[in-house]
Amino acid sequence: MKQYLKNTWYGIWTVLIGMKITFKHLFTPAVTIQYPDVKVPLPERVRNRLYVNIDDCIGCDQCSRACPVNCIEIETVKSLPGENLGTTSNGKKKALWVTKFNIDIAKCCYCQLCVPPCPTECIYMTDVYEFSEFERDNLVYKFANLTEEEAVEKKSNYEKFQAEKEASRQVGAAASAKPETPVKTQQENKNE
Amino acid sequence: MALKTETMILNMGPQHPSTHGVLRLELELDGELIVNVKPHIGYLHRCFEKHAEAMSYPQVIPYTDRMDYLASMYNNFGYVIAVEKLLGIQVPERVEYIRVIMGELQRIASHLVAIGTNGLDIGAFTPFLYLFRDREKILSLFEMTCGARLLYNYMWVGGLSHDIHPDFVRLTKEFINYFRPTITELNNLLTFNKIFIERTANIGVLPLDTAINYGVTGPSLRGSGLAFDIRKEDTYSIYDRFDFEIPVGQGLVGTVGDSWDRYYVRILEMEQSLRIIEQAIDQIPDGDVKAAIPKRIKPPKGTVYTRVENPRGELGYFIISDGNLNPFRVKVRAPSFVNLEVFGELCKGHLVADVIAILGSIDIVLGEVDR
Amino acid sequence: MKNPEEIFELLKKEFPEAILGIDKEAPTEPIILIDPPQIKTISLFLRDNPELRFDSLMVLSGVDDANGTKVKDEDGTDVISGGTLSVYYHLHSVYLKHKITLKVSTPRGNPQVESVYNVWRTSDWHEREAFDMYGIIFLNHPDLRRILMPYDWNAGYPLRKDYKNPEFYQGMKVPY
Amino acid sequence: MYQFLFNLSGSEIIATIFTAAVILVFILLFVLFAVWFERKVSAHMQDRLGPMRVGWHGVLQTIADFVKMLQKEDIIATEADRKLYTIAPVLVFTGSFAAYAAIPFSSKLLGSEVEVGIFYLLAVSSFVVAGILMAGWSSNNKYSLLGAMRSAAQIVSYEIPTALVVLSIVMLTGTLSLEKISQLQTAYFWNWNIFGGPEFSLAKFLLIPFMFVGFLIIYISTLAEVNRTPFDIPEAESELVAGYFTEYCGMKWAMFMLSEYANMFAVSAIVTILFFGGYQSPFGYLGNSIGAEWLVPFEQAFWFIAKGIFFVFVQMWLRWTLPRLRVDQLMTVCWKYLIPYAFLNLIIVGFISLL
Repeated sequence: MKQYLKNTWYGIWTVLIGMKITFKHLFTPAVTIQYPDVKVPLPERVRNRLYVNIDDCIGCDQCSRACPVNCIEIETVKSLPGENLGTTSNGKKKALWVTKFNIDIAKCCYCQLCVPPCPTECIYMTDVYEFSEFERDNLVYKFANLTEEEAVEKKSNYEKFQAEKEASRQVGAAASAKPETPVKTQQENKNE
Repeated sequence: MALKTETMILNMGPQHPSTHGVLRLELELDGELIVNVKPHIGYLHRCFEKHAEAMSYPQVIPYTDRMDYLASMYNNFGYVIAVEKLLGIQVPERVEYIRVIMGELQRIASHLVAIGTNGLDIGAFTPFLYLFRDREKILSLFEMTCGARLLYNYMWVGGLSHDIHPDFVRLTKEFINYFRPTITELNNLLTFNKIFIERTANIGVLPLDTAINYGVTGPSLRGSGLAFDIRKEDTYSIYDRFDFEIPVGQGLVGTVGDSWDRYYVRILEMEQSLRIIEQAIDQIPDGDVKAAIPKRIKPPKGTVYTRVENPRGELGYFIISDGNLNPFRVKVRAPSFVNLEVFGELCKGHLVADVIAILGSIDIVLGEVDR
Repeated sequence: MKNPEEIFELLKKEFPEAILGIDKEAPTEPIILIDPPQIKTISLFLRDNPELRFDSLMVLSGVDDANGTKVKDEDGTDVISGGTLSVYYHLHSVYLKHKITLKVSTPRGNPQVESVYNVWRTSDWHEREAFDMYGIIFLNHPDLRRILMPYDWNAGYPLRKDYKNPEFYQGMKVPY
Repeated sequence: MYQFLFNLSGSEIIATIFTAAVILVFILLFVLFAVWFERKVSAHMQDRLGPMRVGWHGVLQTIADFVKMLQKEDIIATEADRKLYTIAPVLVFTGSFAAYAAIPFSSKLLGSEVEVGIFYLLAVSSFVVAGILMAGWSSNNKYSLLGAMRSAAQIVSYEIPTALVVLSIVMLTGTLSLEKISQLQTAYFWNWNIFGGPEFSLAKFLLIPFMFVGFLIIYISTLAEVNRTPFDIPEAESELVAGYFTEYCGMKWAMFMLSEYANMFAVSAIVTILFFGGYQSPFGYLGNSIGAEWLVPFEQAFWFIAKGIFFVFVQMWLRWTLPRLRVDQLMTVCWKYLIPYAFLNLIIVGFISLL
């Protein structure tokens, strides 16, 4: 009987305590933010969309190798001895034409493993987080600044150069020169 | 004359509001009484272990994030400790302190979700949102430190991805001061609410010997009354330097080892975590946050099994290295996976409504169960 | 509290045949090698001996040792034949606070290990997982089904080193 | 109002239809308001904002939702019992709608002056059970079935404490008519039944605590009758997905919601009438003091609706504070706690009113 009354009392009392708390919260300001109108300031280290400053990229493929989900796709073509590709902002000399630098941001897992290996600090994460698309293909970001024709040209230039070199090397040797296989980076093979 | 009756099979999940993900429970019901429970898992299976074999050691870390996505920091912690043990390297003091602070903050954040969803399953919506509000504050601390809110990839082999932010210490202290009173409020609102007690006390009682035999760890084991905490038992990192207690279930309102005890242990544990953070935050030494490790991590041949006290229990990494860049085998002892095994045992003889109360109290994360 | 060497000596004395040796080469912890059919007896001994009291199984992990010979299949993929699959048992005593690792190796062609289901119930799902991932048959396990993979997955055991993805699963293309 | 319309038009049919239409409009408006109100109350209790986009602080949100609901495809599961499935929501709504017929919104504004009003209300509100059972059964879904069974057990059980408390009021007032009960508690708030009724005597003071207990009991049990938290086990979201209306969508689902909110007001109205003076103003009427007699019924309607909405607010308040009970505990609360207390209360009130 005592337990019975105690249960009743306890039941009512704890409900009242709870009601007091929720009533108090009725008048505390809300923490919700009206999102598209109001935005939370992001901290400086925030990890969102990747960006590549292609002018600084030397095509070393380090970021691509660090990526755990293979979302970075890089193709490079060696430059000819005469060509000057300029230097990066921290003074490294470029030696490769970056014919393809694609980041499939849909695959990206925002782990930031690609950022530290970059020798020229040209790949980094920005604070842009609203980049949804209706087409999945639009999420493949192409950073290479060579046009397609240029890329093809560079490639054929290099192949020609290579063939010439090969030819000159084999001039005295066996007459049957092997047909030249197109140069492909390791990355390309992996992604096929 | 006895009536001929049949049991009814009720499929709970894989899409159900309170199976905490894609767990499918095949309930055999007699009216509303549970005759048998058969959990079916694997709906979220990504084969982390196969992935890990194809990745280099640092690349595995983002994948560990995605196992127990509510305690990513701790998953990183366990993994990096294992690899460091394999490599035989010592990380700087500063790193250890920051790791411990992050780990404990993560423990609080994870327990907040556990407690909140446990309440939510039982029907209390409001505490859940209060707790999520507080969790946001912790996530903001993490975001400030490493830039991500949920999947941090923060602890790296031999160090951390970033040093802490200059404001971190101040904001963490502010958080501690803010958070203490909210625990009291939570206790008043939910923990000692008569209805909540009725729903959880004496429900899903897990006796200690069963718990040990089933390998249950973490708050679920402590709820059964055994002060077993790997932070003290098999101490790792620098946990031996801090003064904290291991809360155990005492059967305050019911039997030792019931759902309420498991729930309450989490609340007490949050307070202990606050204590650890308070002790650690003032002692962070200066220094570098990266140990001198080779650029390409290539541990020697060998095996290692390390375990850490994840918010859900014993998180173990069993790594076999064959001396290559990629681990030969990574086996994860996922606490939720093991804790879920005992679930069928706990539910027998209870009602449908108790199933979710028990499930909430053992606190599983399906990302970890299925890996 | 005993260290692994002492436990090994104790076991060696008790089960001279079943204990195959101790691998102290492992950099972190020694591993005791055990004959697969005997694992249950030894487990029971380890659990019930008052000096050992290994009352909890921390983790049971299957491993593909990949120590067989690689042969080319007819369609040009590598298939491992021969060699062993192993199961590691990490034990722990809650009360006496010591740990030990056991290992059994079983031939890849016909991998069979005695189940420890009745010793530590933890092993229930772990054994199912090892079966699911490596195809190791645990004898006397009451409910040895696939656990993580679909029940009707018939393309092999995913964690074996020579596993390759099937083209189709129930009419769905597997590599997306 | 029926009388007024009857005199105006001279036709029973027109009077009935118009009365019904007015009440229906009231219900619809109330539901539009209540859904928004519930969302706002819950949001602010949880430190959120709730709907903010449609109109000022989202007042038009419910209308937007209603439009959305209208556009939804009406899906009937192939294995469902189509006839029952279609009838069930209508039946549920009919039950709660019919209850409004006897509720006196003011001395002039009431659907029908039923002499046994309170009896009618109790009877008709349990009509809902039939609809719920029908919905649960016809959906051919195990969750729905469980929900329906729970609901039936719950509503039937909680009729008893309600009836017992109603009895104590009937004993005190000596009438079953809701209109008369309201009239008796006239003038100032200390004449309300919760404060022991209009007669000024020793009995009045003795009655106050017991009336208060009676109020608590009837409030709790009506809460259970309308399936609100902590008694929302028939639709327990985290257990049974949505209980008996799991399979419903679109307008049929909206009908269930409509009847749920309509019921919330109906039971609040019962509590108001029985204990809080019905449509009576707590401080006298403005219309009387300025000599505008015609204003009085409107004031009364205002007070009635205000009181009703206050109790609806308390229902919401409870909902967003408490966890829910388990099905057996629900029965325990009813049979082991509420009924004995209600019974005891009835006896004591009976004795006191004899004094």
